[in-house]
Amino acid sequence: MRYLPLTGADRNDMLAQIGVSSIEALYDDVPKRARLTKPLDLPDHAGELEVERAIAALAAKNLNAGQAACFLGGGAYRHHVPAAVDHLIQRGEFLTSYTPYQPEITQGTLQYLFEFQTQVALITGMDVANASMYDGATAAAEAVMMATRVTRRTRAVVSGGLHPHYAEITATHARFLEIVLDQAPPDPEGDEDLIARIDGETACVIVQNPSFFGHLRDLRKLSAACHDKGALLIVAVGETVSLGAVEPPGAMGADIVVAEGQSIGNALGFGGPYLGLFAAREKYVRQMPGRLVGETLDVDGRRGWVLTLATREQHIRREKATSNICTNSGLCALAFTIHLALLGEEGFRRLAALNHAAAVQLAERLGAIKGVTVLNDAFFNEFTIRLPRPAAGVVDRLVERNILGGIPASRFWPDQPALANLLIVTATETNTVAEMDAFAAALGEIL
Amino acid sequence: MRYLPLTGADRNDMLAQIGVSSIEALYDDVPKRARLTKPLDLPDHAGELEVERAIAALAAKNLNAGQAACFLGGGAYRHHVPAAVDHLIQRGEFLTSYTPYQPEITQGTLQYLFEFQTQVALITGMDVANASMYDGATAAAEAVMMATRVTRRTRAVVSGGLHPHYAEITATHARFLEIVLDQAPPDPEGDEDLIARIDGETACVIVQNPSFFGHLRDLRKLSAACHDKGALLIVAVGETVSLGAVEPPGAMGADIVVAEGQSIGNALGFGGPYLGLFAAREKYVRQMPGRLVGETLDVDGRRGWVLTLATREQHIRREKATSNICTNSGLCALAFTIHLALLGEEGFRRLAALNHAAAVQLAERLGAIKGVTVLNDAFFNEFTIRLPRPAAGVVDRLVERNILGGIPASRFWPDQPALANLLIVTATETNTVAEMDAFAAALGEIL
Amino acid sequence: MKPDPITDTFSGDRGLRLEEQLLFEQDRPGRCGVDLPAPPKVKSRLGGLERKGPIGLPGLSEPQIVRHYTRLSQKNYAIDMGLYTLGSCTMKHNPRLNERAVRMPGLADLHPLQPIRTVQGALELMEQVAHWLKTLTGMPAVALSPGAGAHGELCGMMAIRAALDDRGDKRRRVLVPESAHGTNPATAVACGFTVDPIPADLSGRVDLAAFREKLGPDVAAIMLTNPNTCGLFERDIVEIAAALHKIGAYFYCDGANFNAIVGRVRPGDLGIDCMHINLHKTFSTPHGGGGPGAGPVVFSDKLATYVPLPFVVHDAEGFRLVEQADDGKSFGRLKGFHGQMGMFVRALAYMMSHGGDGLAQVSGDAVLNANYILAGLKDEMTQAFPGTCMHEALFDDTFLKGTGVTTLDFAKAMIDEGYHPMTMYFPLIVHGAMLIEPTETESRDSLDRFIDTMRALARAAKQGDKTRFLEAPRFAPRRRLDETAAARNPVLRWKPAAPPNPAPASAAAE
Amino acid sequence: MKPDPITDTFSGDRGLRLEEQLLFEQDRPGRCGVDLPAPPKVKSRLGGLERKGPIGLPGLSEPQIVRHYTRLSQKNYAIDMGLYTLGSCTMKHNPRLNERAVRMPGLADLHPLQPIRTVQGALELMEQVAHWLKTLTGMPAVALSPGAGAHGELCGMMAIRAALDDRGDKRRRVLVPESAHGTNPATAVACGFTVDPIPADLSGRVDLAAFREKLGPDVAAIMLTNPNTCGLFERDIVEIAAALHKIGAYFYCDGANFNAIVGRVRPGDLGIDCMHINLHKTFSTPHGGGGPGAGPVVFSDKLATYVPLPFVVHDAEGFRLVEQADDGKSFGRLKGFHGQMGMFVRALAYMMSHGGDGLAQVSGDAVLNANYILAGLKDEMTQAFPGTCMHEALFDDTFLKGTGVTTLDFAKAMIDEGYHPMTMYFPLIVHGAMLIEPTETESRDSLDRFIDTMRALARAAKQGDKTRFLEAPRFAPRRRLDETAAARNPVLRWKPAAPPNPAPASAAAE
Ligand SMILES: Cc1ncc(COP(=O)(O)O)c(C=O)c1O
Ligand SMILES: Cc1ncc(COP(=O)(O)O)c(C=O)c1O
Repeated sequence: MRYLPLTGADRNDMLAQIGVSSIEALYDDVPKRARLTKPLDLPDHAGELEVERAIAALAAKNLNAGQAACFLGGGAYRHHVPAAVDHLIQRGEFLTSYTPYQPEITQGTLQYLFEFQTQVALITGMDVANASMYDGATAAAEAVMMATRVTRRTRAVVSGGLHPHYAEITATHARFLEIVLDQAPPDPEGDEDLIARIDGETACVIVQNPSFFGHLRDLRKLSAACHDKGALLIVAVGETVSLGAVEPPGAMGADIVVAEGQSIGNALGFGGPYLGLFAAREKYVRQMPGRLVGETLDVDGRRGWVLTLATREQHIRREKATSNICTNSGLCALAFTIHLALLGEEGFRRLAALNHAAAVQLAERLGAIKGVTVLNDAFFNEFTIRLPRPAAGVVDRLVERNILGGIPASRFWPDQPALANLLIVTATETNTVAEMDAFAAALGEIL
Repeated sequence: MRYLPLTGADRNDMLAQIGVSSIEALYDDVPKRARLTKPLDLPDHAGELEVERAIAALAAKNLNAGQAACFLGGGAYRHHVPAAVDHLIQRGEFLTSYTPYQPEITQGTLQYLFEFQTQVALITGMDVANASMYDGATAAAEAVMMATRVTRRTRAVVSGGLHPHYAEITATHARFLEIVLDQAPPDPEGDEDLIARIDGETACVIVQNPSFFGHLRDLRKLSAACHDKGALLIVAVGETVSLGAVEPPGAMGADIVVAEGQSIGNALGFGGPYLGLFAAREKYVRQMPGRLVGETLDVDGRRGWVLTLATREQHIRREKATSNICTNSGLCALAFTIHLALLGEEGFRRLAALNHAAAVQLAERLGAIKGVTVLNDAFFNEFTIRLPRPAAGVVDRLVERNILGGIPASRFWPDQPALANLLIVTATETNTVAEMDAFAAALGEIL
Repeated sequence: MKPDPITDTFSGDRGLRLEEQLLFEQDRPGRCGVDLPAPPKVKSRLGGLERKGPIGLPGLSEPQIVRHYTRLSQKNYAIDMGLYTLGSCTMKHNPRLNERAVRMPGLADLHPLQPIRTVQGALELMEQVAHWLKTLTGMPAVALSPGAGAHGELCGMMAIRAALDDRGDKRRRVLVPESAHGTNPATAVACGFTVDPIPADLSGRVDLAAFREKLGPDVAAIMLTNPNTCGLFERDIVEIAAALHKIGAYFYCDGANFNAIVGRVRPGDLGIDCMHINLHKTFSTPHGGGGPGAGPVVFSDKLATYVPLPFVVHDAEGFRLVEQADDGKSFGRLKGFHGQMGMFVRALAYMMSHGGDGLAQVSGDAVLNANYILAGLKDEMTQAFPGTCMHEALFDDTFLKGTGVTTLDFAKAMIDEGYHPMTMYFPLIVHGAMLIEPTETESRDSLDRFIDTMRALARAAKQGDKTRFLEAPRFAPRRRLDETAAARNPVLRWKPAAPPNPAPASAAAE
Repeated sequence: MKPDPITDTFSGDRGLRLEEQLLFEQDRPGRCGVDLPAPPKVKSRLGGLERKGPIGLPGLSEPQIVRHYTRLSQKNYAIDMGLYTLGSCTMKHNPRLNERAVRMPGLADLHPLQPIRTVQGALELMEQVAHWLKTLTGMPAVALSPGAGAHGELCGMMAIRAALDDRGDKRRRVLVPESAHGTNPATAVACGFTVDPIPADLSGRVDLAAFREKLGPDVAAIMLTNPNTCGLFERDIVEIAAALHKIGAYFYCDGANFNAIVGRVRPGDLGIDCMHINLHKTFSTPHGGGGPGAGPVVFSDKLATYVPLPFVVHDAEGFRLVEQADDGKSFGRLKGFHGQMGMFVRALAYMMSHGGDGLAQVSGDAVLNANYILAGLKDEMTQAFPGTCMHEALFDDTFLKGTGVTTLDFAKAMIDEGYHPMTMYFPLIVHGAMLIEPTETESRDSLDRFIDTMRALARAAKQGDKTRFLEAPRFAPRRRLDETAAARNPVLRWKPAAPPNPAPASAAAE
């Protein structure tokens, strides 16, 4: 029992000092028949070597992205994360501390969260940002709920370009809160008209940029239309690296921006843990969910940071809280902020430029294949192609050639034949030209 | 240039403050014709991703021990190292500090070295130990040199069971210091008689236990014979884990013990960096090479640690130093001491027992193969077998079956036909019974 | 002011205690902590949406970044440093094996949308985690995807709503003890319920009579923490469950404190309908300065059909992810992709390490340690409720009465003594509450030192040594911070200072 | 004594500054930080040599171990924390990429005695490192195996001995500047040479006239550090080499300071015969609290035939390790296996990262930073030698004359200010020497803060603020330690205290 410091002798001594005869006696309040009398049918304890082997055996049953040429996106992106990031987040002082309730001995966490908030505000072009949500998807749902609180309206327009997970989670929450969603159909061509759906009852419009299908759009008209009708514009960003190249939502009139922060600093990790970015206009700060760190002074007049505006939160406001969130994505936010600090202005822009260039190179190659159409005019590092046959089967064939060749739209809309031939592909700075050539060649052969 | 914090603007400002026109001007003392005027023919700088890929490509050209069944020893052993070890040694406060010259701000290093010294003394059964040498092999040479200083004699008897690298390095030093070595021939049967070689001129006898061929021997008679003639007994230990099961050299009369510490806490790493353990009787402490940490008090009366007895060392004594060693194996010693701290009395003994049991199981299997003879009566986790044909070819055939099947003696003695059929094999706690069965089966088929 | 040679330094740093500016204050344009190749020249396809103007991110090199975060880390307290008594949060040791496991490329470098047959090992791992959790709780179903405890609460309460909706039942009242964690009422409301508080009895548990009085046809559920937030086992839990079920209501159990009973009691045997499990508490995944966590929820048969998407199933062809429900009963999706995979890996490594045979020792030692603290302190401090406790010891501030020292002051003095304070002023039903949870990974020596220190502090407070408390913390990287000012005039991000008026050239030359 | 509420705590800890006992003082028999399976029952083959009696290793659990070393680490200063001015040691940033690279299983989990065809990548990597080092130094041969700088010195001087022996030359006198590092004379003697010191001239370099006077037929070699330990380039190095070669002697160059010139000057163009390179200085491999390092040695053609075993060769069949020399010219083996592979990997990652184009910037910035410090301090402190410097700035203690403050006191005051002091009292030829090496990985802001602090300290010393120095360090984990007592009565290991006389039962009951 390598994690247990008490020995048998310790236990006996301690029981004697407590004045009970056994550990079992401390469970006297548990109804007798609910106490387990024999061990559960589970494996016995195991040493590190054995556990490591068992988990490595599971890992070996997967094809990891590094062993293949990976062109997957769809809300999770494979970027190179500098070694310093993982090194630093593993420092015990970060890894094994918790929410900075005692600011005097958690200035480290508080300062990086303050820096994180600033970075998120800067890249999204917004006034303020919180200290993270679970992921981009849950942040989207929280944003819609926040918009209903701000506007005191209950209808929300949901773009057909919003990541289906984001839309589904929003729908889950909406159902129980009696928020009515006007969900636009999937928008593979990137030409949906959301303005027509806005009316005086609309609390908000939520739209993704680049969209789930990779389309980049100028949102200025949409935001004007929203504001015209007293609605908020929520912009979701699935690929945060895009903000190094693309006009930020804040500059196009967004009122709330949510984003998936995974693609900066965090591994793919089969989908989690990730981190939700959440930014808004200053005037809405008291309706924001999640933690906020603010600057202040200590009694000696030295600058420091504290958790602030806690009256929005569940531990103070309970049933009147802006959200029930408590534990968030602190460590993922740390990875994010370190990676972005390493990148800085220049690196972030260059990283984005590399991604865009890779995607353009890939689009050229794939678009040149007979029978393949690229649906996007404007895109960042992800775009949608139409194949002459169902994409799912094509993807399976590509796996045989060690290519993870994109996401079939049918994975999300299995019942929509119109989308069956669509494949969503991504290229990042981690994809070499050789990989792109191999992908194009393989796709050409398979089709 | 991610590691360089100066910008062009910084450089210009700084040059102005220094009062020189360019960085080149600071190199005025360099003879003109020795200044490089064009870049060297080397690759340009590269980002992390590119460097990582290049090194990963090299790594991929190797068969690593974890991808095969590994039965190699010969002075480097594959053990499971708990994850906490590597986590802790990577803490920047350990990794990026240096020799604790300023004790007030290096108490961390000093305390773990003091604990390390104590652990080494305990497991070897000796009075005192130093804070590490480069490796077991160089420690062996230092021990022989120390014995000549202690005894003021210049002859040393070298066992044929001593690791050939240890013996060769000793010979290298001996040559230049006019130490005469009486090198016994290789001792695969473990029955050499060293006592006959000792006389009144003998400074020391150096012997390894278990020997390079795996033989365990009771050294008590040998030590008595040494002491009788005023010589020192130096015992080298190639596999430190053996000390958890085997009577320590200190209990058998050793005067100096050197050991390779790699097998506790440190990776195989293709041979380095490793760490030499060096322990001796208290009375010889002032002739010991290497750093020593001692206990003391600070001006407030609080316990602390400092480097001590530095008058033995090159930075104080210069040409009269006991050794020229400066940088040692601090971080490897940290890995060692953490692993041994995790093991503790119980774990260290059990680890040794597991190793011995594995080797016994393997010896049974291999010894049962027709034409194979196990040469050892007593061994720890390594033993020598005689094959009916040259071992080198057999080992090559085993590689094809993904088995790293031992070390042919011919690797060390290519010119000695008598040793050509000998194979030295090791089993540790990392070898499964399935691996051993596969090894035995493959060997049976190949022979 | 001239620096005092005894207390001050010129640099403002003090030995190993180093100050650190904000990243933004260390900016140098053009400096960069990465080297990226120049992008190949391509025709932009950004559709004219190129980002204009500077973003404002600071430029630093890698050495500065490593130093920045190293220094920041040194301003934190952590489990790795010492006893972190924060009750209800289960600050137990986080094994490093877990961190190694989660970083295996076969798990870390896996895209969530890879073809299913390329991720069979990942799905099998999720299935194994599910199996452990179901077996340990004695519940037939589990939803792995919730992102933390509060998210698990949503998951459970939504399943209850879905079940009610499914039977056309409009009841909405949820009973929540006053001692509950804030997430409980917040969750209930977020699921469209209303909250009806129930008081505690003198023993710190649900007041059974008051509870019974609250029962009625409009009661949808109870949200009850067990062991509860006072660190006590709800003795009447079986009766409570039965009474609820009798009226067609559900029992949501907040399982944040499952660590006190794991391996010894299966919540399923107590009559609950669903319960979240904080993998970052009971199963040792790191708290990471506030997260991430994971909050899987186990369900009874009654609720199992409503579990959220996705879930893993296993058939002849291998493992599969169900991402769309056929029967339409699932209440839908709650989290992107498939949940906190990284936490599943860590929790599995932990569960396998302790094994079915060892987890009872884990909970037993946690309870033993808490009772040892209780026994060691109860005569100097004031125990909130009589008797032994489960995994945490709860005190009120009666012992500080008249001393001029508050629970807050006491906590800050603990900081000076090298401890992370306990949870303060929670649960709300206890005056000046101090909730101390040592966990099972604390040694007896550590507990003894803690008890001695706490007793000394308590005595000092009673003896009028107020300075020690009111001035505390004196030795932390910062002394008490002005939270009121922070909230009154929120500064939530760094902003560049207005550029100072450049001094006229002539003045500068003087 | 009653603890003072302002300066003391009950626990002895102070906020985040935590005391930590020895491992041995935390022992509990039977406790263990690993779980190992029970060994299978086999018949012992230990030949009756089973270890008897307890070893005496303490039993701790993993949580305690993690906490122990975390706390210990927090008592250290490190590059990751701040400016580490230790001259001659080149405390530059250690990139984390290097640490990642060296841990790749294809490199870390490789046994040194695997069949050669299973380690082709490892040998190729060694070959690449050799290529970089030869190209950067302009030398035709390299021995990779030495374990550190001093070991490299042995390697070089042994090659010189071997060359002399080969030609039957019995000359043994080695010229070593008085400013040399202690390893130089120690090495010479360890190779059977005698040491003849040569003085420095007023500029801090080899006194050329004195040098010429020392020349003679018995001179075997010079051991000269360049740039030298005063941080200066030996202007006359080409003449010195020529003079040596003329009399048949060799030029050993101590390359510890190669970081000042890498990418700008090739030592091979200066006429040297061999030189060691500290990979842990110039090429950023971590210093690890004292090691490990690596000290490859480059050789001129004259010495190339004598290089130690083993070395890598490349032919049609791939890479090979030569472990036995055919011609018998090699002076033999110096290190177990094939050298410090882990350092080769790190150094290669570093060299590739900077590239042939970037290393000149590395050395240039190192020299620039040192000169910036020199320029910033030379009016408040006293520069040891006139002119600009290379990678380190050297001061003597003239500026402290009459202040009652010594170099040691000054260094200890720097600790309080948050800095790791410079190298003190070395080189020996400078009174109260202070050798400051900032390295190129220090930012200008950091240098500015350092300069300000040093100036303030120097002024304080001159103004008679002695307390600040004599009492220093005041804020470190320990104040000044009694080194004399430590050496007089060495306690080099922990020993169990004699068991205290158990109090009679009756007394205990009182
Ligand atoms: C009793 C209780 N319930 C619920 C929660 C919420 O869990 P989480 O923070 O994981 O969302 C907590 C967390 O502290 C808790 O203590
Ligand atoms: C000038 C000089 N030479 C030689 C050495 C010895 O190098 P190492 O410590 O790597 O053995 C040093 C180390 O500090 C040095 O500064």
